[in-house]
Amino acid sequence: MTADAQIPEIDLVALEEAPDDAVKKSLGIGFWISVAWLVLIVVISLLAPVLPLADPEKIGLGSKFQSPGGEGWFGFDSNGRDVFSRVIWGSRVSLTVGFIAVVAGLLIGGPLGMMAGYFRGWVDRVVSFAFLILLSFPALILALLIVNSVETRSLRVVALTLGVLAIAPVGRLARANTIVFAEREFVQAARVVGAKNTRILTRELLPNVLIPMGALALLGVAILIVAEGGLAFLGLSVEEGATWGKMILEGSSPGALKDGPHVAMFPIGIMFLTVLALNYAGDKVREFFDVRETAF
Amino acid sequence: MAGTGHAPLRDDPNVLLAVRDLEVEFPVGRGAVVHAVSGISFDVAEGETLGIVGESGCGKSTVAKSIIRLNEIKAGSVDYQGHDLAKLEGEPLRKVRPDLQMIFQDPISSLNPRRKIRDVISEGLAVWGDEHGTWSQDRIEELMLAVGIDPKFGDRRPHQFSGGQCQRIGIARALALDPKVMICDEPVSALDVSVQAQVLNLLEDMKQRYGLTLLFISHDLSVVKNVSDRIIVMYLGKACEIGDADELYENPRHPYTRALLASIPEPAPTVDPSDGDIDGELPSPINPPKGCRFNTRCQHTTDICFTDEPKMQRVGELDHYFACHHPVEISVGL
Amino acid sequence: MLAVPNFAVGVILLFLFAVKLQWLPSRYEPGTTYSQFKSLFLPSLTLALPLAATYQRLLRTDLIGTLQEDFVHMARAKGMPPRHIMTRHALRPSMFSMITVFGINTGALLGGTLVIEQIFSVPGIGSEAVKSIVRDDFPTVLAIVLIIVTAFVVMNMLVDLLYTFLDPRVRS
Amino acid sequence: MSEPQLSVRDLTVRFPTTRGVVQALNGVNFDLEKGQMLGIVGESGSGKSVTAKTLMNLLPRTAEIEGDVIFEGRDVRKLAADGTQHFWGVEMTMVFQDPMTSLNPVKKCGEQIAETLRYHLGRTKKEAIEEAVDLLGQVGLPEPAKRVDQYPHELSGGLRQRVVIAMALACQPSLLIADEPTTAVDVTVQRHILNLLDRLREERGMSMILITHDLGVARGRCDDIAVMYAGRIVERSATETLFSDSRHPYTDALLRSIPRIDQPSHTRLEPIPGRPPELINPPVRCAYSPRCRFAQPDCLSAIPDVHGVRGMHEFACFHPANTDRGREALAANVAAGKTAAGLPIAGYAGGGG
Repeated sequence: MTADAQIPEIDLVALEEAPDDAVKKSLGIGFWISVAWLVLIVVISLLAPVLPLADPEKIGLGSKFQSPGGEGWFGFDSNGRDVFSRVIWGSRVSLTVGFIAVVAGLLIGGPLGMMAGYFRGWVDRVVSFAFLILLSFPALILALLIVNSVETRSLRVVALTLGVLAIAPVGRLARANTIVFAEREFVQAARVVGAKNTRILTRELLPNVLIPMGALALLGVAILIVAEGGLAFLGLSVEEGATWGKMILEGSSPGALKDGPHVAMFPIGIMFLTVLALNYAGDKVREFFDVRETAF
Repeated sequence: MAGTGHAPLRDDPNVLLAVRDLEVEFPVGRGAVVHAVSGISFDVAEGETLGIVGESGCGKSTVAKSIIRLNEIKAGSVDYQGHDLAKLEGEPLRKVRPDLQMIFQDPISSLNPRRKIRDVISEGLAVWGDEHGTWSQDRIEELMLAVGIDPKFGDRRPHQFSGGQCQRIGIARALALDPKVMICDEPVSALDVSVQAQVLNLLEDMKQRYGLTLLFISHDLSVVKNVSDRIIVMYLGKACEIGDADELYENPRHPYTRALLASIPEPAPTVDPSDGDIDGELPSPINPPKGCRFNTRCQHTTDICFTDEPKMQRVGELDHYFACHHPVEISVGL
Repeated sequence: MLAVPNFAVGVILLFLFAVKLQWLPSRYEPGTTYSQFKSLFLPSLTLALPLAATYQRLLRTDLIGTLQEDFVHMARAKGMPPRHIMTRHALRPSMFSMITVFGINTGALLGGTLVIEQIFSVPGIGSEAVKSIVRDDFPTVLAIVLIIVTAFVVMNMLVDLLYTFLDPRVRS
Repeated sequence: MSEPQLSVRDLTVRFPTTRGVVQALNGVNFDLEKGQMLGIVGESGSGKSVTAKTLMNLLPRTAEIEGDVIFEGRDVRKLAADGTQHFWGVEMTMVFQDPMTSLNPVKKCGEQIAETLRYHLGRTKKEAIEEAVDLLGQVGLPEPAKRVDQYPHELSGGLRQRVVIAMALACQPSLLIADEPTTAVDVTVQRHILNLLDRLREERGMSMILITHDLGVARGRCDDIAVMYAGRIVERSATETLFSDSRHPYTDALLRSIPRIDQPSHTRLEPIPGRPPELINPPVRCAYSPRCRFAQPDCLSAIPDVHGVRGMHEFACFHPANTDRGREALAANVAAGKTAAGLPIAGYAGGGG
């Protein structure tokens, strides 16, 4: 009997009925609202130079702590600067810092973590130990030490400093996910057909690890936007220009809160919505692809 | 059951793969090691199907994975066409790999969920394409047809197929490299009974069609008997009985083989149901018993079973070997 | 609650209770134990609220997982009442993530909270760290880091002890 | 004939999902006499576990249940709706598949048995532990006094399953449902567990439902066997009748497709083509018809009712195997080279009798 005669045709018919798995899950309306908000924020901050906005640094556009109204949608701060314009220009800094830091963390931590998780042995011990040291050092103090040691705190310095902080958590997650998938039989199958390690890492493992990493990246941007705020509160964020953190700091002295609470509340509100959207979208992406959560 | 010794090794030019004194250990922390496989010797002739049967923890999967070097081998040799697979490393090992392919237990986990099945099947060809000559999509279609998957579904991903279909895809992937030896590690244990026979028949067909030599691992005694020419019964890292499939099930000599055959829900007619009354638990493979490894559960033990490891001995002139100091005597056949 | 950075919580609480309602002081007031307590109340609350949300979420996630375990079905099949299953069966095996994060957070909190101390002008170890970094007082920075790392390590050791108490599998 | 102990009528269970409604059970009917052992055999997705969970009130709240379950004159679904205590676990109880996960890992074995006794029977802690020791002895656990203080991870799979059984039996139930109790253990342990269940059932006059995918397991132990396929019982009869004179083509094909230990090696198997059907929005036809060698046009347009002798040998098929109708259907299909559902059947020899 030849193998062809064995093909049960019905098998193929049954297969056509198999529904596409993708319809089974949906990301939900909340996810799309989050994405819409993020897109809005990103587009506005990108377009800030061409939008008809007041000069964010110009002093005395309005009176001190002037309330929100027709002249300035978000009111004016203690120096009479336009809060609306400053929030938008501030978003450029905050988002850029968050984004660059996460990308730096992903580019360095991701490959290191994957290699540690795939090769195990001494590679794993060295990399994991390095991550452990990075993690056990108090994060903000580390950031402060780096930031404080440079001449000027440019946007690049602050972003890369926060990027250093992102390496260890990103790397640990990459390692944990790689271990989960490296134990699956399809990796053994690839070895059996003679695939080399680089091929297994890039073709077999990377597509699987990429999705939880992407979800983490969204959460990471949120965490790092907050971290920039923390640095700002300690007076150590980017020197030039407005950031959300600096604005909240300026508006949060008891005096400012008393006379012009809007100065702090608008950036807090915008930051809150953005961080919330990033968190929510990240969670949904992770849920959607059903990846095991790892606690670290 | 300590089955050591080279008695079951055949001096036959058709022998394709010969495993000698294979030992595999896994560290489990604090200096302890699991003695997963402790000195097993057997061979497989070209075109033969060798079944390895035993309960969980007996080391049958470890043997399979050691042969294709998915495990580290502690000692022993695996001769394949002049190579000692146990000693090969790096590029020379990779070069032999296409000859020895494997089908895995879990059909879902053995396929990468993020890749199209066309890419899964062609993985080996993509790796070796240049050295084995070029390959075309026709080859993939041919393979898919051979295992009964419509080529028009090549762009789907594994989760869109059933377990049985995934196992067919796994078989197609293994066949793509024209292997000599196919190692099947519990290939049907994750499948529904109604689909199991499809895959077993497919394996038989592929064996005929592509001239394969099969190593078939399973815990299911009926399944192993159905596909195998020769069978090894393993217990706690050792072989206790090796022989021609029909002969071994007809005249089991080792008390453990008899216990297994008596324990299946519809016991083999060749054994006494009371043979299945072995008690106690499987001893720890970290501290396996001295002497015969079956001595903690055997009904026939004497002093020698606790001191000396039994050697493999042959039953007359038959293709039937066992390692026991007190084999069950059978009047017929000798 | 999770999405709110703790300095934002701090600013909002400061605005509400210190500036608007004036129930509590807006900056640290040394003096009597009572005034210290009053001035530390808001910073403590600021730190506690996001943590409470974190712990609630961790416990919830793990509980959902545990409630799908076979042994919970088994307990239901034995006819155990839901409250008993929740408190006696599901709760304990669901606490591990929460305890892990609790250890990390508490260790970090013991080492001072730079930003919150800044907002409420609390003269704590965190403010001291910031000051000494800015004035390049390296020995002080080193001492503070040592204290923080010690607190961190000690808390995590305590958490490990708690694990062995909660899960017999860790003991052997 | 007296009233059966358990009577299940037209039991239907649906699970709404985002992909559509899963028709998990579609009109399940069976009776169980007191002291009897009924085997429910089926593949994954056939509805055997859903049946057990429905009886035990373990389905998620989203499940839509219809039909009647009467146990010793009481309406079980009403008991569930009323939040009745001391029924499940006392009169009707269940053992799950995996002994590794069905014990709480952080509680001692003794405590887990004792809590049942304390809650249902009001025993003191001391009495309950003593009884637990006694129960562990009855299920053949060596050194029971020591085991009550051990945690589940300190026991092997076989011993754990005995602890689970002891736990289920603590309150002297009159019906035990065992859902694949031996699937996760080795054959030598399986034999011990099945012997144990047999012995306990006889000693206590208990009824039992044994759910398994393994026809062999059911054959050696059950008085009656019900074969499930796609949410229905397609055949039910006394055990030996089922094996010697099956009616439903699925049962027939299943028996032929399984390798047997008494066949010589390399015996060609007769596989069932295709695969089990989707349960989402199933079409109105015999669910087995696409894979069936007997399928006729009528199989594709209606769901067959139950035929045969009520309570003796029932089967849901228009063209049953080993009957004239079945032989005619098969002969017609062989002549045409394919079935009414388009399944090619050239060269098939079996099933007609």
